Amino acid sequence: MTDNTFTGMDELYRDFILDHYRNPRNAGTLDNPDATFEDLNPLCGDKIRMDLKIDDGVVTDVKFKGRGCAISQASASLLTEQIKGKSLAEINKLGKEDVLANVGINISAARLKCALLGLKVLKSALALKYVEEPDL
Amino acid sequence: MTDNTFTGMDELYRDFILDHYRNPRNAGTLDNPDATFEDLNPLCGDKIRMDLKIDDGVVTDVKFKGRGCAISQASASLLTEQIKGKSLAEINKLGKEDVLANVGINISAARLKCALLGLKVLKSALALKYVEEPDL
Amino acid sequence: MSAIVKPQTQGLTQADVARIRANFPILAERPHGKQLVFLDSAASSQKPVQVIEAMDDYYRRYHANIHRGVYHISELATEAYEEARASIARFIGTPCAAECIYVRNATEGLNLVAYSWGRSNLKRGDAILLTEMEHHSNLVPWQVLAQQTGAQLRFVPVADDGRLDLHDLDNLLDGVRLFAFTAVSNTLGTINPVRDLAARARAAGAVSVVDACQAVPRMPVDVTEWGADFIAFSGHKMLGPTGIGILWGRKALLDAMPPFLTGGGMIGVVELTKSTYADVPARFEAGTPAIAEAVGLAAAVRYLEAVGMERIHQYELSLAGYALERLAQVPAVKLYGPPMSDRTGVISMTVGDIHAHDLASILDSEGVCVRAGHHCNQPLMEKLGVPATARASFYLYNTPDEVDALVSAIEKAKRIFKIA
Amino acid sequence: MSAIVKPQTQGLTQADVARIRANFPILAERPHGKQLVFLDSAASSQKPVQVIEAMDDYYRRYHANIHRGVYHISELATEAYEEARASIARFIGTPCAAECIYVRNATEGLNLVAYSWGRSNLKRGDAILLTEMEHHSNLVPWQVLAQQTGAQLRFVPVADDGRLDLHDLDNLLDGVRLFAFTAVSNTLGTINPVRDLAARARAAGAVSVVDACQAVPRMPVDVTEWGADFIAFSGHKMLGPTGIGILWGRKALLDAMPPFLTGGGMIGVVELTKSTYADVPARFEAGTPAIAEAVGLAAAVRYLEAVGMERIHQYELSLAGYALERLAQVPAVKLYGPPMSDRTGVISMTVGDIHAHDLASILDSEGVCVRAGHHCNQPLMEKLGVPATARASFYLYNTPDEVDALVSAIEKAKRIFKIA
Ligand SMILES: Cc1ncc(COP(=O)(O)O)c(C=O)c1O
Ligand SMILES: Cc1ncc(COP(=O)(O)O)c(C=O)c1O
Repeated sequence: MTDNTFTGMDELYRDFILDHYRNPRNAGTLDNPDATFEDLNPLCGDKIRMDLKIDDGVVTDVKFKGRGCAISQASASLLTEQIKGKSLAEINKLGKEDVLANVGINISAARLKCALLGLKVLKSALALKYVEEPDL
Repeated sequence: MTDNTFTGMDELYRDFILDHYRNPRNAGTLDNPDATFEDLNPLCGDKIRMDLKIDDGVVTDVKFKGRGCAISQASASLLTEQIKGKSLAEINKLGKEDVLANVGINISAARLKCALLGLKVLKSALALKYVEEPDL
Repeated sequence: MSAIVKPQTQGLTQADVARIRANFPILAERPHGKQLVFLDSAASSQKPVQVIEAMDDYYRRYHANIHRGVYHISELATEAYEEARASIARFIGTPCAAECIYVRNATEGLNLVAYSWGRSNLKRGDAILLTEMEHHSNLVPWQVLAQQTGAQLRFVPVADDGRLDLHDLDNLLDGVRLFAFTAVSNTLGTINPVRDLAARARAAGAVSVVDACQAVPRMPVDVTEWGADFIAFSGHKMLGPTGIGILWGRKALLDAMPPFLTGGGMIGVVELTKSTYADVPARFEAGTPAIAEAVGLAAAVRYLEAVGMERIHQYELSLAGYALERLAQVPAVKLYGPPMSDRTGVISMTVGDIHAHDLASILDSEGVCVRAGHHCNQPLMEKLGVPATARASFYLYNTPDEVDALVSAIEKAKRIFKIA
Repeated sequence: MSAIVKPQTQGLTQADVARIRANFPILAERPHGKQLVFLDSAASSQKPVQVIEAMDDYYRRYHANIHRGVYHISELATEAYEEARASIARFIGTPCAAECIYVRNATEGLNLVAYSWGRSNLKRGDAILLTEMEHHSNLVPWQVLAQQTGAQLRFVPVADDGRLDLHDLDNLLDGVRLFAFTAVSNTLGTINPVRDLAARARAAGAVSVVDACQAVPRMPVDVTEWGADFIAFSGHKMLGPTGIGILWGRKALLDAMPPFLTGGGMIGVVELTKSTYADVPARFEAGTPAIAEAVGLAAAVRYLEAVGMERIHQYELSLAGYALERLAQVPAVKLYGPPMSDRTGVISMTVGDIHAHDLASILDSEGVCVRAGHHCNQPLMEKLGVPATARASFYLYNTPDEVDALVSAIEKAKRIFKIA
């Protein structure tokens, strides 16, 4: 219950975050995605859907659609840039630290949920695919 | 929330109280009572039933049956002695003070309910009769 | 900065408020090194020492289970629990303490009506009338009731100005058995005409249920004058502790209702396979109740009475009026809800394209606490066409300076988001 | 005075207990000018300063409504509320905090199972098995459920020695969907074989519900080891505040259950006429919860853990053993319940023809607090053939001297009632 994750707001909302919030990369949906998932943070209403094209174990295309705060939307946007062309094995290793590295700052517990929503949706989409096609 | 009603236990459980508890006067029931009522204090389980014969507005006989603590049973017993031969008008005027006068001592809030159970049953029996025969 | 002169506040003087603030320990906190500016009392109010200490004193001196306890501290606890009920009854204008049922919060109170009154009085084809501005707690219990009984749900629409649109009320009330509505919107601040709505429900043969969560803490409420059948409110929004609320109901209705939760303390005679039940209010209070919380809520009521509900209401209105004036002058701020004539000190807003969470985070970095989200009002947000708003709400311990702090923090958020 | 030598207590030393007693402010009270001898912990325990101060601190430093609050103190409150849940989960031996649902008290927890699991799983002809020693809170909810579903109630008998008569259990379990029983009798002190009963319920295809009100406060409880499906207990009996309790349930069962109370905080997506619900545990926690009480209960759990549940259990047993020995030597005292091998520190008695209330009153005049009445066990009292008993119960802050005070006070009562 200490305040060690608090950081200046100017540091949190840097230009590239606002840019990704206002001009999300890979925005939209894909026709016939190989994997897709949508999730909602019911407490705050943030919502993200992610569609993926996967070819030979590599993410060849990704689009996302969502609504919510700058943190949730910008991290999702950053995440889509990061994973394009990556192998599923590499994506599997992505964790909280990578998202924080993308955002470039340590954030408080309440906002962490926002930042991690995109990653959660991504992992759920892939998990669902694995379950349906275990030989993937 | 002060303690001004507390009194010594020897004073509360004097010989005549124990005597009325162990040898209740007017114990039993009446055949064809003119008024009757039974009540229970659900919190402690004390129970009293009272049967009355009423002739020309005067209580000519009374019996009670019950179970419970010495205070509730002795006050009921004392009450039956007090009301025999009394007019309904006189009985109507009986209140908390009269019961306390019978018991001969001021008692705490929790035990007051015990002491007053008999009077409550008596009044209910008469109220019921009044309601059923308003010209009484 | 705007050219608006700080208001001559109504109801409470600066000195009154200074004295009041001294009673609230939390106001000395400095989150992120900034002075705490607590503008989220509509979600839950802060507590004065008088309330904290009343509960402390209870636990330190006379805690024991109530009822059936013959010994001294149990008598004290029982007395305090029932005296608290009498205080609360007096506070809302009923002479009959037995009409006040202790519940955990308003939500439980509304569920109690839905389960106990609803399940035994509604049948397929009956209608339940609600409004489009209900808090989830005064909406979802009726949805479930409708699903389980086959009753139909109807809604009084919310007009563009944030008031109820009552044009068609007589039609809507036709065939309605129960009309549940909020006294004050927790998102828009709209004050609804409770007395009129309750009277029209009655005339239509419907029972009225008032969600008084945002009314009882901030304005004089007299259930006799309102004329409704049930009202529910929460202690934690009116200076009281968490874990306690009140369902008030007309004695005759409560007397006729079957129990909801059952168990110790609400029974008459228990046999292995059947039981009789105690009279109201005990019938609806199963198990060991929230005794310390009742004591705390009574202390809260005494505090509010000592300040005076009418004065609190006036003061809050003057703060809200000042806040609306100042915010209206900040470009990119969009305000929701009706004009001051029909509202209380709850102000919902959006600022440009800043999401409410980002706004609240930046305000927090300045020590300013506002709520961000759907405020348990998802259908209303849908209607307003926004996913979330930021909401500032005022109470007796807030000051005009805190309104200024809110405005400055919003200006900071705009700078960070590069909004003109 | 008897010739019995004061016992070498087990579990806690005299010095331990002296340190513990110093944490309980109420023990310094002097009702009627006498030192308080509190022997009613089975009804509700007293609270250490650690618990009182944890709640104080919450209200003074970080009270705010939880969830959806973006600002600092709301984050602190949310964190404390969920950390409390994790502490309580650890205390009862489950790694899964989401299996612990906050309720007001055990009574509400049992009603939750009866409403949510019961209404959706029982039908006419199904059987519910209970025992003859159940507290009204673990009896009446099942009576109502049986009435509403057409299910049948059956009872495991209580033998003369105060233990369950399990001879016929396999027959009784035939066709049973739910078996609800207490872990420890609050009147007789009997410790029931929970693990065995839960296993036999499972083998018979029944869900098991354990009323753990008298177990969790006074002995090590590990839900994994017990193997039951639901357990309910109250915070106020285990050093915690009033207004909070826990329903623990197996995740898979909870996940499949419909909501009970509905409203804010337990929803997913809400539209005007339908809603989806949040995951467990939020699904079962409608409205603003008892936040301060959760913080207080976690402090209570930390206190109990620091002392050690096994030590508390041993200590209580040694006090109870001493009390039984001394009381057995007082003529006219009649004791109820099983031998020490199967019991805990709850002792029911009658003394000659002194009614339990009179006895408790006289004990009170000596500062000795015991409970008198049916202990929410009317059918059991009927079976024992007494309208009421006096009940003394021991906890970690009691001492052998207090046992002596109890015996002396009983002797005084006998003198007043002129019993040899
Ligand atoms: C065995 C048992 N079950 C249930 C209860 C009910 O507990 P509560 O009143 O806290 O809900 C109690 C305590 O009174 C008890 O001793
Ligand atoms: C209008 C309204 N109704 C109902 C509630 C629910 O209150 P609680 O969460 O205390 O049950 C609230 C507060 O959140 C409210 O503002």
